[in-house]
Amino acid sequence: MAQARTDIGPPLYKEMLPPVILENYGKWRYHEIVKPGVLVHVSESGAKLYTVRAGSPRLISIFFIRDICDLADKYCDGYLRFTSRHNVEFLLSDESKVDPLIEDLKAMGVPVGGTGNSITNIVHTQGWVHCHTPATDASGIVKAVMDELFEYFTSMKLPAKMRIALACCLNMCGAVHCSDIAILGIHRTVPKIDHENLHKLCEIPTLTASCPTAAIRPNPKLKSVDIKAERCMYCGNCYTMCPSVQIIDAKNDAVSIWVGGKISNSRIGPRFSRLAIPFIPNNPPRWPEVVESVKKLVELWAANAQPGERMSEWIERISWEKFFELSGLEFTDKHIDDFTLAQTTFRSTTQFKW
Amino acid sequence: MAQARTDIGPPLYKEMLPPVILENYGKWRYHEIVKPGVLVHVSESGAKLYTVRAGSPRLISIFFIRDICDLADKYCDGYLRFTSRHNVEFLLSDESKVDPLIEDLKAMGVPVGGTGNSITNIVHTQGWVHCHTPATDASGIVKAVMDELFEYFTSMKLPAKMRIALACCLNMCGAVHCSDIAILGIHRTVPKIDHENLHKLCEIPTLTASCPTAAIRPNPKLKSVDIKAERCMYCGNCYTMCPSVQIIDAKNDAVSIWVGGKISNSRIGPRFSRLAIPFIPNNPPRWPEVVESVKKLVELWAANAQPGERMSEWIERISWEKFFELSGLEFTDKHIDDFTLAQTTFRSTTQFKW
Amino acid sequence: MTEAKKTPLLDELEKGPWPSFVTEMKRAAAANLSAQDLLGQLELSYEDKKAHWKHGGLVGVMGYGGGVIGRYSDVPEQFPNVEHFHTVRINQPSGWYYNTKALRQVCDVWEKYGSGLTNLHGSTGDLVLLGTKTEHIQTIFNEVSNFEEHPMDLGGSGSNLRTPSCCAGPARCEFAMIDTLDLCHDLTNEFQDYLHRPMWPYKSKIKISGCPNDCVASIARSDFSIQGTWRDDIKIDQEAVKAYVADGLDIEGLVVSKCPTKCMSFDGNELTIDNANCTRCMHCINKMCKALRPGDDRGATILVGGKAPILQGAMMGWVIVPFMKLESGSGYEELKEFLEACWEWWDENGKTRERIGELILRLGMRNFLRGIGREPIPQMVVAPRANPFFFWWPEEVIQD
Amino acid sequence: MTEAKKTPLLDELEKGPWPSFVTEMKRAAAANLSAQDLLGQLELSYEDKKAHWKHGGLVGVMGYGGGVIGRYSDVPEQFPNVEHFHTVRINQPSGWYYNTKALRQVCDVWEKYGSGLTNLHGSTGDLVLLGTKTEHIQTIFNEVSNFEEHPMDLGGSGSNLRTPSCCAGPARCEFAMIDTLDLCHDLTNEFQDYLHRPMWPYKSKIKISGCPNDCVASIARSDFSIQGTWRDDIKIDQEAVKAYVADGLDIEGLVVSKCPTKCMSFDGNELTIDNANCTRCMHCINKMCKALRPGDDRGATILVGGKAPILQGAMMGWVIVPFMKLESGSGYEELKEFLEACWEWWDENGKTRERIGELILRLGMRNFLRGIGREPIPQMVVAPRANPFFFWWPEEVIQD
Ligand code: SRM
Ligand code: SRM
Ligand code: SRM
Ligand code: SRM
Ligand code: SF4
Ligand code: SF4
Ligand code: SF4
Ligand code: SF4
Ligand code: SF4
Ligand code: SF4
Ligand code: SF4
Ligand code: SF4
Repeated sequence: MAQARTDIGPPLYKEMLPPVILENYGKWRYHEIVKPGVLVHVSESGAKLYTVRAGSPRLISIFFIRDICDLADKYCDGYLRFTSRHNVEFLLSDESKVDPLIEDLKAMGVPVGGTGNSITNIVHTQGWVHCHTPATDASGIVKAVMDELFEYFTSMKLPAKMRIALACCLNMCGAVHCSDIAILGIHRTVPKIDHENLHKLCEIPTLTASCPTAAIRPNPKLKSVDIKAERCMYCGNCYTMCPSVQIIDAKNDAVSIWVGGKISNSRIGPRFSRLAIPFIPNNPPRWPEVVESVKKLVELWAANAQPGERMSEWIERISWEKFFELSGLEFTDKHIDDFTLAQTTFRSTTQFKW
Repeated sequence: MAQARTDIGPPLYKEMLPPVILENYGKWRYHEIVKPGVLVHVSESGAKLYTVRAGSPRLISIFFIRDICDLADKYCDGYLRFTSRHNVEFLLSDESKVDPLIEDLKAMGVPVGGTGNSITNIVHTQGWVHCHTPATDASGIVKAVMDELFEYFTSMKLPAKMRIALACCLNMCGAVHCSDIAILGIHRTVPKIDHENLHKLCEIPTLTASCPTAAIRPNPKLKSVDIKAERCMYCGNCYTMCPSVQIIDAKNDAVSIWVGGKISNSRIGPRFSRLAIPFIPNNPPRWPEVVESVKKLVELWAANAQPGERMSEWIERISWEKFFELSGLEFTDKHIDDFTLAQTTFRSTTQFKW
Repeated sequence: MTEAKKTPLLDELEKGPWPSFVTEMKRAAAANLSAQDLLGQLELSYEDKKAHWKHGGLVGVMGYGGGVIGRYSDVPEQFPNVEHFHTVRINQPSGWYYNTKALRQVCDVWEKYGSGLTNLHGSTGDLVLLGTKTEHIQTIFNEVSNFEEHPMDLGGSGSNLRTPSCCAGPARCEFAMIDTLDLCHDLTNEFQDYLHRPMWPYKSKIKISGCPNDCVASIARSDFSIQGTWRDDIKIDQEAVKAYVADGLDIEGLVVSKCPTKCMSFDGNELTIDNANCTRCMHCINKMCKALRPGDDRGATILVGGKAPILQGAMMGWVIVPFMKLESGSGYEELKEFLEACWEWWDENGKTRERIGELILRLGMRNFLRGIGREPIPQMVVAPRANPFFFWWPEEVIQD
Repeated sequence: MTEAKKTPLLDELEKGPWPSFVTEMKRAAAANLSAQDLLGQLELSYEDKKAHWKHGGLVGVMGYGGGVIGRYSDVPEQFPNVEHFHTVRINQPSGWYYNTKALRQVCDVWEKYGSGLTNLHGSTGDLVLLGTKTEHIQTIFNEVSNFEEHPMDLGGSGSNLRTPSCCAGPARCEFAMIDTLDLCHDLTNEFQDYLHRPMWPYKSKIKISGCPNDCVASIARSDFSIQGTWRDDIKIDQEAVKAYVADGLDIEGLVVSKCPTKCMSFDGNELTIDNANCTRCMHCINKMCKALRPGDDRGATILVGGKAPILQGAMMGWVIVPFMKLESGSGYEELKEFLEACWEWWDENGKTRERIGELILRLGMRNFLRGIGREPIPQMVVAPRANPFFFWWPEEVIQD
């Protein structure tokens, strides 16, 4: 077999574009959402490109890929794309093929939607499927939540877009920190140290430096380290650096929920998500408490936001104190920041609502 | 002579209140500004209290105090007060005495004003008169600035209140950090260490701990300390702890100007002042560059703010980038924060004005 | 008297319309040698562009640990009369109200034993007597504390409670929702020991404003900022609203549109306030004080942690107690217990020269709240945390 | 094939309307032993509530330092076929556009040498092949890089440039103000060495959005966020505005009143924009894309420093270059020089595992700007500093 060719880079995108795109590249004039999951982009030339957006579990087999390739061959001259949120997009130049494609997708059990004021796919990570530091699973929660919020994927009845993301540990590979609703796996106990093996596997200076709160100190006697328990907030970064510092604790690992983040610069600028629920137990296979909490938050927002208001915009208008009142969520000392920028979240004004 | 009576506390305020106040204490219904420097408070009972506010240099002799006492005896039954910004307030129950009092004040060279949309007295500190750490003088600059802004003290033609404050070093005894315009003395060079005497006068652990940027390290060989020059931002706190670490440097000590702070909760909440001009040389006796800079800022704001907009509200509406453009002030790397909360001042959005 | 030195630089500061501190110094100098030397030394500072005082120096009165700031000239050969030049802080009466008798008797003492120069007032609020010799300090205190009428005491300095101060309050202001004068007086008397005998990690300040206009800048300048507020509805006198309209007030532009929560509306006739969304910023009341008044359920919001920039950058107080009833003359037990709890926690945990706000940041709000026995509430923050680095108490997790 | 283990817990996740990853795993498991064991091990995780993977493990292909994530089961006795179960990251084409040929040939390779399971796509953007044995890794790479049509290369992992990604761009979106696809492709090719051979303090990511809607979340998820923007006036088609009104769009409520700078107005007939005060947030254009279009002077804003929370809390990128022209096919020299300058400074000064944003915070923006040779401008900040702790360069002060 041939040797690998290195540094050839990714395949050229131009080879991946259907003719209608090549002809109208950079010439799109406007778009419309024809119906949930279906976009039409109209070119300056008058040409039209139809996009059918279909949900995907992201963790897919080659058989699923072949299935959608079959559909793309049948309806789209063999062209399709994926979105930044892991949906599949079929690119059609022939309007009459849109509905038949949707029919075929339905038959396959693949939903169409995720456009406009909907809840689109949940950006997520590996979880128990393929990572070593997760505090929870990824795909399982995502599936359970999307089942429950399904109607919001296939319709566009919400006040605005709703972007949900999940990361299974504080490394936040899903970069969930700017989501309308973020689901985040958290560890809750101080890592356990395997003093015997630590010095064989890990460099102590690197390890002590890895702790954001300087909780780790060398223990020269044991050729190991100690963790000052009251300083540790269980981020797990020490474990990333050193397998002898075990962060996983099945009895305590859990899920937290964050709200009010945003990425786009549209209207108010990007925002970080903020802590709503510090603790929900891991309850596989369907995490009913997580699903319920997310659903309640979605529906509270949907019922109260003004048209066009993202979660963040709604909360900022009514205030966080009203958010906690309306949601009935408990406000705890965990909600009060105590990390490096804490003081910027404290209230330095007498202005607040009762 | 009698021995001191300790812990007797301050004189009772009730003994200091004129009858009209004692009778209407807590019963004031509303007030009006009769004219610049003159307030009338009207009680539920219909009683009226006139206040005449007069400017004071704050650093005053007992002869000045006796002069104003004479006036208070003449017009106010012997009652007067001072304001939180060091003005004198004469408290009158007889409206007909207001103008004669003002005449007498004028004759004494004491201006009346500082009410409503004016520039009132400048809160300030000791400076060269009575402190050991100042980077500039206090009373001298205040006098020069107030001379120049005099018309704004005696009139109410500004868009809103304008509060100016001065502190002669970073200890900020004038608590200038939330002022519309703050004038702040700054050191600009690394303290010089008297290695010979340091160990006699200072405790080294306390000294190293005193540095906000951890620039000070023990030098056990010299029984002294060293300062990492590139970490030192000349706050002078080490000097406060230890006379052998000399911060004063007449060639480089200087003045900086800060804008857009606010205290009251009215409309937008309290705000910190932010750096406008990092450096103006000390130029006694009248600091013409400081005076000029402050005046320009006042007048720029006055010309551009909407009615009712404090400096902060105006700048936040137009944006800081427009403020720098309109003011013509140079934007330097000093304006960009690099202390602990720096990242909260960086721009994490594509939203800005050209 | 010796001939006064020439002061060409300072003379420049006698020009111009604003009253001149140089003139005041000269008035004092004409009668007092130390004032004369102060003038001379200040002229030298104007030449040299630097202060001519040595580093600090401890002086005081018997039984107290503070109240006097020691100051020594670094050019005593040139200005022997300011070789010592200490400042005496006299605790002002609440709200800086005086009768002339009280002021005059201070002037008399100061004429005898001091430079004749003062600050009315210092930034913290004290009546500051500027410049005396070590040997006079006790005498001055003896005399002022023995005034037959209005005897006076020293204010704070050093690592103790600093002289509390308060705004004009109900004596002169219709907005006062707490009796700032009574409260300030009561607290100052209650905590005389803390005020006079430094025993804490560092200074601690209390400032009291009768309403959220915060006319004593308490949020920026004190560890404990107490600001009057209310809980019920703003009272509207619609007739008076109409009178404002008739007088030409642009209610929409200057009042309604500037309401921070947009909870007001004016239909040209009636003014409506959605009180549940009002954050009591005072703006509408300020602008229309004849028509609008705060509600009747009054008390105070207490913010903790305000201070100047060193070490961690300036801080403004943070809401810890959103509302506390503070009835005039009630003894203020709840507030005193609150203050004692805060000081106790701070005293136990604070490092030397660590203000309470800095300690709260170092140990975290959760430890502070536990320490003083208060529950967390959303009003304490503008927003919950954005970082996932939060702690669990041992009892909250499953232990092996 | 051995009999598949029972998976009662996971079976619950085949219920419900959203397509099921468990179903996908089972499809793969039916044909592949390692997929079968993955399913079994995942069921075990669902019982134990924890992952069953060992800590890390380094594996790779010849000549590269990244592109493969090593993964080993901690229960290999039970699930021998996932004893090794490494992930291969394939560099996706710009904008995730594919033809079916390209996708099918990857599937074929993965059928032969892998679990048959994938992520389309990974969070960074790669086409992720989930689970293979150590011995197959090189073979897989050999095969994909030798595809006759659309040969493929590995993506990034480790302390190197990570696979850049970009939004749908001008291929499918009228808002694209830069050619995101061309730019992404060009940069990826330019920096192949950085992508494949870890040599930096830590990872570095680039994401490219055609406009400030930022559909690839670049500001939150990349060290270098490149977002299309414009400098001249928004183009208004007043006829189309009228058509929106006729269609019943509430322009005042949904567009004008939501403009963040209030620089728009609509008199019922004509829409006016005060472009000098527009901050190009895209909102009005988004809502009325038939009537409003960005201006013609187009380029990008570049924000630096975005990243996930560990160590210092999550960061979003900060404006460093407010505007840079990025003409399609131009070679993008200015941008490349900028990136090289940033990386060089970071590489020289960064500690191990310190992202560039963290380094900027540690050394200060002023040192970063000097290091890369850019002038400070107000657009970099939302507000100037509030603390007085600023530095002077030695040449700015008078030396003795
Ligand atoms: C396909 C995709 C880009 C890609 O390269 O894959 C995409 C495509 C479009 N986006 Fe987006 N966005 C896509 C991810 C995003 C993201 C990133 C994310 O969610 O992680 C954002 C930032 C989200 C955020 O702010 O938290 C994003 C924020 C927007 C916005 C601004 C929304 C707002 O806050 O007002 C618009 C404008 C609008 O919809 O009015 C927009 C508009 C659009 C338009 C209308 C652009 C166009 O004319 O083609 C596209 C159809 C939108 C729709 O779904 O209704 N797109 N868009 C991504 C689809 C993800 C999915 O599968 O659902
Ligand atoms: C006398 C004094 C209180 C005292 O105990 O000494 C005082 C007295 C009054 N203040 Fe004040 N304020 C006084 C310092 C302050 C301060 C503190 C400071 O400047 O250091 C503030 C906060 C300033 C800030 O926000 O930076 C302050 C913020 C206000 C405000 C809110 C202004 C705003 O931002 O909109 C009002 C309401 C108004 O004027 O509409 C107010 C209102 C008033 C009223 C109208 C209250 C009343 O009905 O009596 C008084 C006359 C105001 C006037 O001058 O027009 N007072 N006021 C202080 C006079 C200082 C001086 O000599 O000029
Ligand atoms: C006299 C006064 C300034 C004035 O001209 O009014 C003053 C003068 C001094 N202050 Fe102050 N502070 C004065 C009010 C303040 C205020 C304002 C306030 O209280 O409202 C502040 C800011 C608020 C705060 O406390 O944070 C203030 C923050 C400081 C600091 C910084 C404290 C901090 O935590 O950052 C220091 C440094 C120190 O304590 O070592 C300081 C230290 C000093 C010292 C004692 C300098 C020293 O280390 O020897 C100054 C003595 C000067 C002298 O010779 O008289 N002074 N000092 C004020 C006290 C007069 C009075 O009692 O009424
Ligand atoms: C596969 C993927 C998650 C996914 O399911 O999509 C992933 C998986 C891992 N990430 Fe990630 N990261 C992935 C995208 C991200 C992102 C999102 C992004 O790039 O847009 C982030 C946040 C953005 C950022 O870079 O800050 C991210 C932030 C991290 C971090 C924290 C980095 C930091 O500076 O804070 C770590 C920790 C580390 O590097 O040691 C990490 C580490 C890891 C490791 C390598 C854990 C480890 O230490 O071994 C995970 C390997 C799992 C596995 O077995 O495959 N991953 N990681 C994503 C890469 C797929 C791809 O190439 O397309
Ligand atoms: S978020 Fe954490 S647990 Fe999840 S894939 Fe990333 S590193 Fe692994
Ligand atoms: S888990 Fe995080 S906080 Fe705790 S010791 Fe490890 S690195 Fe430090
Ligand atoms: S601000 Fe500094 S120099 Fe001025 S009085 Fe206070 S401590 Fe002294
Ligand atoms: S002046 Fe300030 S920053 Fe410099 S060494 Fe002294 S304490 Fe540290
Ligand atoms: S703080 Fe309020 S109550 Fe006190 S003087 Fe100012 S306006 Fe009046
Ligand atoms: S007090 Fe302030 S928030 Fe309340 S109604 Fe008036 S202006 Fe609005
Ligand atoms: S970022 Fe802008 S250009 Fe790119 S797909 Fe989204 S809306 Fe279109
Ligand atoms: S792009 Fe945004 S800021 Fe500019 S006019 Fe439109 S809505 Fe306003």
